Amino acid sequence: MIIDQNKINEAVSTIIGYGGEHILNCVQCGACSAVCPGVKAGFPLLCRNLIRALLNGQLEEIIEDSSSWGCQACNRCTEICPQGVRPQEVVFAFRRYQANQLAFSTSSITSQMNLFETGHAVYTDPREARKKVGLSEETPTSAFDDQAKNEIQTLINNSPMGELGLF
Amino acid sequence: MANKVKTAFLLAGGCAGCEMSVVDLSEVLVDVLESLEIVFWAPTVADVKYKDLEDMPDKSIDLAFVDGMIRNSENLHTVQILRQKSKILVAFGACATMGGIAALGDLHTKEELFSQAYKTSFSTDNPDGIYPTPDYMLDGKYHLTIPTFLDNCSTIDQVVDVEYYVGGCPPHPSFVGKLVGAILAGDLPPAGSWLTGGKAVCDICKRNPAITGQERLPIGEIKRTIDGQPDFDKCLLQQGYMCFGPVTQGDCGASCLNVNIPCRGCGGPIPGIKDFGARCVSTLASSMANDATAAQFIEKYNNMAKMFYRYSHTASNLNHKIAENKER
Amino acid sequence: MAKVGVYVCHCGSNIAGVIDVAAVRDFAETLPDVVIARKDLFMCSDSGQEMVKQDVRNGLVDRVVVAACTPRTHEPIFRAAIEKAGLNKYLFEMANIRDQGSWVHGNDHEGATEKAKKIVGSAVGKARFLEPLEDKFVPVTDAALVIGAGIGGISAALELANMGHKTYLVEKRPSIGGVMAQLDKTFPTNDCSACILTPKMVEVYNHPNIETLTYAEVEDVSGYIGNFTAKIRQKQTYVDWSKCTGCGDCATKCPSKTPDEFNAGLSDRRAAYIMFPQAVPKKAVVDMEHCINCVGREIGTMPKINEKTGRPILAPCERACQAEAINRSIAHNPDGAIREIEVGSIVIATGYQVMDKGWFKEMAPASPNVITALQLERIISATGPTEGKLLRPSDKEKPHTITFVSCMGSRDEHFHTYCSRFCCMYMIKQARLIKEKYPDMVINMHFIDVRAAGKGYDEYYVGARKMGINFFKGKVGGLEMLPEDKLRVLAYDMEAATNIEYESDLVVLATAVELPQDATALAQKLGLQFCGSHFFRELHPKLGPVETATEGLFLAGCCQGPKDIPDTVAQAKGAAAAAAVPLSQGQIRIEAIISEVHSEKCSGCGICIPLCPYHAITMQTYADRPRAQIEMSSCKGCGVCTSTCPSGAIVLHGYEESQIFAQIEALTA
Amino acid sequence: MEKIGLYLGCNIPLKNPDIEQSFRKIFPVLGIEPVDLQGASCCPAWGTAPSFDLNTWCAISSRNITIAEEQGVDIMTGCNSCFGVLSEAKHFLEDPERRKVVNASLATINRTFKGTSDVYHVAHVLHHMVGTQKIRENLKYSLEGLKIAVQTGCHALWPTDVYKVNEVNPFAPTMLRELCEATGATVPHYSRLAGCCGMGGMRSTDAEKSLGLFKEKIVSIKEETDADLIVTTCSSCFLQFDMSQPILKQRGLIDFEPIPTFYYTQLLALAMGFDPNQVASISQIDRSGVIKAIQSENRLIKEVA
Amino acid sequence: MSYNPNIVGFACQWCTYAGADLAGNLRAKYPPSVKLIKVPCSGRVEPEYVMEAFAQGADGVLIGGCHFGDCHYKTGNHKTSQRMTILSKMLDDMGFDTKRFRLEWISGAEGYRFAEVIEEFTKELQEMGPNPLKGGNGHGK
Ligand SMILES: Cc1cc2nc3c(=O)[nH]c(=O)nc-3n(C[C@H](O)[C@H](O)[C@H](O)COP(=O)(O)OP(=O)(O)OC[C@H]3O[C@@H](n4cnc5c(N)ncnc54)[C@H](O)[C@@H]3O)c2cc1C
Ligand SMILES: Cc1cc2nc3c(=O)[nH]c(=O)nc-3n(C[C@H](O)[C@H](O)[C@H](O)COP(=O)(O)OP(=O)(O)OC[C@H]3O[C@@H](n4cnc5c(N)ncnc54)[C@H](O)[C@@H]3O)c2cc1C
Ligand code: SF4
Ligand code: SF4
Ligand code: SF4
Ligand code: SF4
Ligand code: SF4
Ligand code: SF4
Ligand code: SF4
Ligand code: SF4
Repeated sequence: MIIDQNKINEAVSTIIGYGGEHILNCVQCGACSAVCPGVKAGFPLLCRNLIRALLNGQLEEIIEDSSSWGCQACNRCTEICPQGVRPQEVVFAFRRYQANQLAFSTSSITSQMNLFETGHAVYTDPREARKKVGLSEETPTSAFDDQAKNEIQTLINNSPMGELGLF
Repeated sequence: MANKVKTAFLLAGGCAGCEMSVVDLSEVLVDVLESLEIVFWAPTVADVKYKDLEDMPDKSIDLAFVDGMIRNSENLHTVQILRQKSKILVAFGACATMGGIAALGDLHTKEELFSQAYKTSFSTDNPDGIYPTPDYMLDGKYHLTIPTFLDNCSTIDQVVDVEYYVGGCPPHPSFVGKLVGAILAGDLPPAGSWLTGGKAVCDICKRNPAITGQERLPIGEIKRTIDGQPDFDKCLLQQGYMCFGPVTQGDCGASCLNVNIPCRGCGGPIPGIKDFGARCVSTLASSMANDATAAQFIEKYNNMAKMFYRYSHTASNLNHKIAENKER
Repeated sequence: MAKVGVYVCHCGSNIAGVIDVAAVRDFAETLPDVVIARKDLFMCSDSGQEMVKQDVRNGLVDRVVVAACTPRTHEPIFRAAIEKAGLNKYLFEMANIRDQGSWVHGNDHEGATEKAKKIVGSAVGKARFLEPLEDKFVPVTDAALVIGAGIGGISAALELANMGHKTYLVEKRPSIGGVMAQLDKTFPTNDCSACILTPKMVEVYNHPNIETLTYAEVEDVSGYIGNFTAKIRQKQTYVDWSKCTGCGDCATKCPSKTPDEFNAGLSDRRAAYIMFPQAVPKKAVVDMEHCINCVGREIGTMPKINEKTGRPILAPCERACQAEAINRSIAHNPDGAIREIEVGSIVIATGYQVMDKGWFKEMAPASPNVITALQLERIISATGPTEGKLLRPSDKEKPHTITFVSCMGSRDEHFHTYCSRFCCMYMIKQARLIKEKYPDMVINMHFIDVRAAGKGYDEYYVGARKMGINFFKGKVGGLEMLPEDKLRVLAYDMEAATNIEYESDLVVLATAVELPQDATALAQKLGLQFCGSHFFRELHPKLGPVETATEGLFLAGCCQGPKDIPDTVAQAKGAAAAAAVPLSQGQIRIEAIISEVHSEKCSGCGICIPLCPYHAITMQTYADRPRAQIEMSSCKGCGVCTSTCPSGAIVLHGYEESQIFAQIEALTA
Repeated sequence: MEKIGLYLGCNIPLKNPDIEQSFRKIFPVLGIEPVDLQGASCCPAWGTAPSFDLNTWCAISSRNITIAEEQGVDIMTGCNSCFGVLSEAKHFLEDPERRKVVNASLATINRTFKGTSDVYHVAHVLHHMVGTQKIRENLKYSLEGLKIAVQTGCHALWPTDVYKVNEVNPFAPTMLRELCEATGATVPHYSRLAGCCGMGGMRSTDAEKSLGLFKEKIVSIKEETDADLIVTTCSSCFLQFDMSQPILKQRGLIDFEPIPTFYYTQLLALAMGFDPNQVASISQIDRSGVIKAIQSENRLIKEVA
Repeated sequence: MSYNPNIVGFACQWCTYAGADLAGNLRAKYPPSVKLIKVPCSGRVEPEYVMEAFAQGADGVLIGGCHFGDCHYKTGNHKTSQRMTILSKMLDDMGFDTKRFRLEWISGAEGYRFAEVIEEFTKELQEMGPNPLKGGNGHGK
């Protein structure tokens, strides 16, 4: 690996730009990785390792790695980190970078579409099940509320997400 | 008594409160009246013309009191004449010595003051926006004048020499008696002195922690009097109310503190202190616990100049220069 | 009227190469009160100084201004010169036209010359208003107070006493010794803590120059360097120490139990107790907070009489004491007694505490088998609750796997951001001691990094690796409680970039070093400050490591910051040497550049009192009125009070208002 | 009766309306009136807007919160993810700069986020506002003798600095244990109590890894507690426990029968005597045995019945 | 307008004054605008001095002290900061351009920084032009 300060700077500023504000606080103690369920499950680039790679300027080299999508956003890392890095925010910043470079699995497009169309990330027609348990068939949520759906679509259309061309 | 002290009172650009204070002497005044001969008291008591004063022989008045500041051409003129006619001239009260409340007008331009007074104030009805005209020819033959509003205020000693200064808004009446006594006894303090006990309000304030045996601590939180009733027994400054007692001559008997109101500095600075506002800044700011308190102070009291120079704006050399410069 | 002499220096070409020295001299001549203006190639040379001295001796000048380099280096030289010539040394002022003139304006000869004139004008302006001043001297009390009797306080006290100074050693606990007395063996040499400490404790206690006051606390300190008065509260022991033989019988009989601080809460002690077997002094105390007043024996009441035997019914402690040192009929004052001592300097050596495991929520604090390193120290100590056998708390069984966790509460923004400095080393020590005794025990040590910076320390650490102790780089993230009081360690291996999980029988936490709660109260009494890490602040981290901002107060040991025994002892001896300086001088010089209150001008507002960083200002009564007064030996001459006094009652000699206004006037002329 | 905005999320109203029904049944009895947040959308889930753009996330979350603000009520979520996402968004919006930007986008749909409604979890409402005493008083059946393993779930625990309500020790949570104990059941400790179940982003990204993690957890429960049932207050955890145990079993990765799993309010509704067809009817694992055992004659508590 | 501004500086003897000396040792160049008055501590500077300097026509006033935490007298510079913040606000309310007034923490090791500060301040004052209050005695007597 060749260390190139320009690449490091770019990686750091990219992450900070996407919300991983405190990445430079990291002293690489590894506490976050010791408690991270993602690391335990076998995702190689989360918490401390991800930060290490980024601080080495490997932003592009790791763009295809799916680890960040295995993050549970459980924030064990945030709670434990002795330096206030908030590693989860770094992981999500990297994820956002990936997403904005369209480097994410196609399977996750479905939930984006669902969100846009129904306001729900997961959508299955609930009417029958609801009736069975004695509830009104239609939920009081956006799924059955055109005004609400409109609002969600307005918000998404006018956001950087809308520019990704998914919808 | 053979030698009566020939005394004059002149109200310059003030509110006449100082003269009310003289009247407040009541019985005491009656006592000294024996030894006083009042040769001039205008415009509050006698209706006189400029000529009346101009015609008096030079140095014929033993003791002249001027209250009020120099605000217009008439103030300037009469004070200058009175100076010629008097042996001893006393700047009497906050306005005469330091500019007083009205001098805060110098923080604004003349135009701002006029517009507020003659156009925009709530009670004004002046649709044509007419300002007073100092010089007017009526019917082409009557030349009417009123005094001209000067560019900025002055204290008495900024326009003529002054022998003695008395602070207060209004001053404590006892000074009149004391001065007359001193003249009669030929025991006058050196010219240029303030007539004062020379100690701060704190010295006579019953709340002074040094007197009540408490420890003075840095001020932690800044309060304004609208933030609730201050504790009656404790030092106001200590409670966070910006009391100017430490910086102000205490010849007033701590009157304000006695009614739970913080000292605002009408007595003027303790002799030897050059600039009231600057010293206030030093004393109050240094007494605050930290920068956060200072920031809170600035936030709560929005105009520092009007706050610290409530009575002494004109006496501040820098202020006075700024005011002059502004109209230039 | 002042007669000012101005002397402008060429400084070879240093000044003259840029500034027109002759023009500056000519200008100086035109200034008010200037009677002579001369120039010379090197003013600080003998001949230059001689020129000034001659003018002074001849009565030509009585104020001297030298326009040359910076007063920070040369003012003392010229002051000494005029003093030799018979002029008060404070009638001197320097104009800095080299360091702040020619050297920085080399490219602007004219500008530099004009600026030099202004600076000379400013110096002359000030000189005209200079007044003669006298340095003062005050005698000192030849005695020292050492607060805290851990290894730091003990070392400092011995040093002072051996130099011949009377020394009071005050310790709040019943015995001296501090944390070191709780330790088993000590790195880097592994000598037994008790074996090296106990002789020192005895030496201190028996030293003819040392008076040891244990179970005592400093109540108040007043005064200043050379002349402090300390009020010491001798806490109530409820035992007559002149009679107590230290047999410990009372403790054996006393039924009331409470966690034993000396064993870090791992065992119980009694309400009547001796702190530890090697305690010095070896005396019992009754801890009234935990005494249950057996058989209704309240302190200060007469005993009930046994109807059958006709004898008084005594509490077990009294009954046990053959020496009759415990007598509960006496009405002891629960506040103890106050004693006043006079000393010239004070060494503070009040040490530290370690954090409790309860702070670390992720570390299964509820498990009995999670302990602090200090607790482990007691477990492996021969005088500890298990008599030195390594048994885990839950079941008193020997553990098979032990885990050491570093940096608990240190290097962590939730608690303390600093490194506690000696935990890496003591963990390695503990691991080594255990490994030596139980070679087949599995020892896993987890570090962010090993900090072993000291003489012989890294070798000690590397040696531990060679012994087969496992080291992992990476901070432990948490512990999970397993059945049978085992623990699952959630750790990380940095080198392998992978997480680690394993089961452990005993987990040792290296919890952070911090000041005990009562340090804040002590700081207030003494006027000590805290540094950002909340240890006592030294005067300067490098050049004044044992001094404090208050003259006469010195720091030693962990109260100033985490440090191991070698560093504590080194610092303690340094502090003792520094504390001895005023004592051996017999008197201290008070520089004349200090503030003074003109009480006739003071209004007694008290505004100045809280401002002084040295508490030098107090209220006194003059003719019935409160008026401020500055204690000259405490004032350092900062002028904060002077600049604030609303009555203009305070002057700072050497920086008086008239002098500064004259400077402003000259600079804006 | 105290009103609280019932924030449903996605899984509960669409996949497990029986959980929704259990809320609607129990809360009024316990003195809390859940009001609907009409038009509320997805929180939005971690894998959606939060993974693309921070401000869009905050905008969608705060839109949901404004619905509660308009009604002057606080928010109660049944799903941990919703609780986490909404709480974090609210935390981000404490930054005045961000609030300005987000309110600018909300302005396009005529909304303003004010920050006046707090976000709570169903468990918080039950533990802090209702209290275990009141729960005990309203039981019809006592669950004495039943052994429950509890699963609090990640997003109700960390990060403690953004949540309105926290466990005394988030690494050793006790709220759900105490809620379960209120029904009379016993709730033994197990070592992986605070461990992650593996649902969420991990499951959609790599189901095998997720199952591996889940297996550790379920084995710890089985071996260390041998529980009769598992109770959770997270709808995502519920899905993982209910859906993945049968998979593990089928693949021979565990050798015990899947342990029936309930959302806490389902269990409580059952103990309070509500109709299982309404409050606990949708699951992969067959729960009928346990349900019958819970609502059996001999468990009837006299005073209430 | 190009002119040579006159800056009256008050410098604490431990930090800024030493920093200015160091600038000399380093031969750092800066314009000869500033003339320092040495004070023991920036806490010795009275607001009066600042106002007096301006009233007398100084184009700029600089107060230099130690960085927070470095004060030789522990807290003197905190008092300076409190006073001068409020003074600055007051000057502003008086209608005086407070850009002419600077409070800087410059340590004894910051020789180059001292030079930079003077360079920058001088430039700024050059752009602002001379103190408009220069000359005149302040009243019409
Ligand atoms: C687990 C552990 C193992 C260690 N092992 C080693 C080792 O092997 N080698 C090594 O070099 N270092 C070791 N250390 C470090 C060692 O303990 C310290 O360096 C040393 O104890 C510091 O001594 P001290 O005198 O500064 O403080 P302390 O030992 O804390 O002594 C301070 C004394 O002051 C007293 N005191 C406190 N406040 C007051 C008050 N207000 N009035 C009167 N008295 C007061 C206390 O009661 C105490 O007796 C270890 C530390 C720990 C925690
Ligand atoms: C690159 C570097 C950076 C550093 N930075 C820092 C830092 O930022 N902070 C810090 O705290 N420390 C720092 N240090 C450490 C610091 O230099 C030392 O702690 C300090 O200099 C030690 O001082 P000393 O008096 O013991 O030894 P020295 O500075 O070595 O002084 C010993 C003197 O004795 C003289 N001498 C030697 N032998 C004889 C003899 N036989 N007869 C007569 N005279 C003799 C030598 O000529 C020398 O003048 C740094 C060190 C280095 C190398
Ligand atoms: S938030 Fe993500 S990165 Fe952090 S511990 Fe949880 S799974 Fe790991
Ligand atoms: S816990 Fe914090 S400091 Fe340590 S490696 Fe993780 S992010 Fe870095
Ligand atoms: S500050 Fe005001 S209230 Fe306090 S003692 Fe002085 S005059 Fe009285
Ligand atoms: S029994 Fe008496 S002599 Fe023995 S230790 Fe106790 S008090 Fe001292
Ligand atoms: S009375 Fe004596 S024996 Fe009883 S608890 Fe108290 S100290 Fe112990
Ligand atoms: S000494 Fe070692 S264990 Fe202690 S805080 Fe420092 S690095 Fe951590
Ligand atoms: S501030 Fe001045 S007037 Fe007030 S007590 Fe102190 S010395 Fe006296
Ligand atoms: S000059 Fe400074 S040290 Fe001396 S009394 Fe005043 S504030 Fe205290």
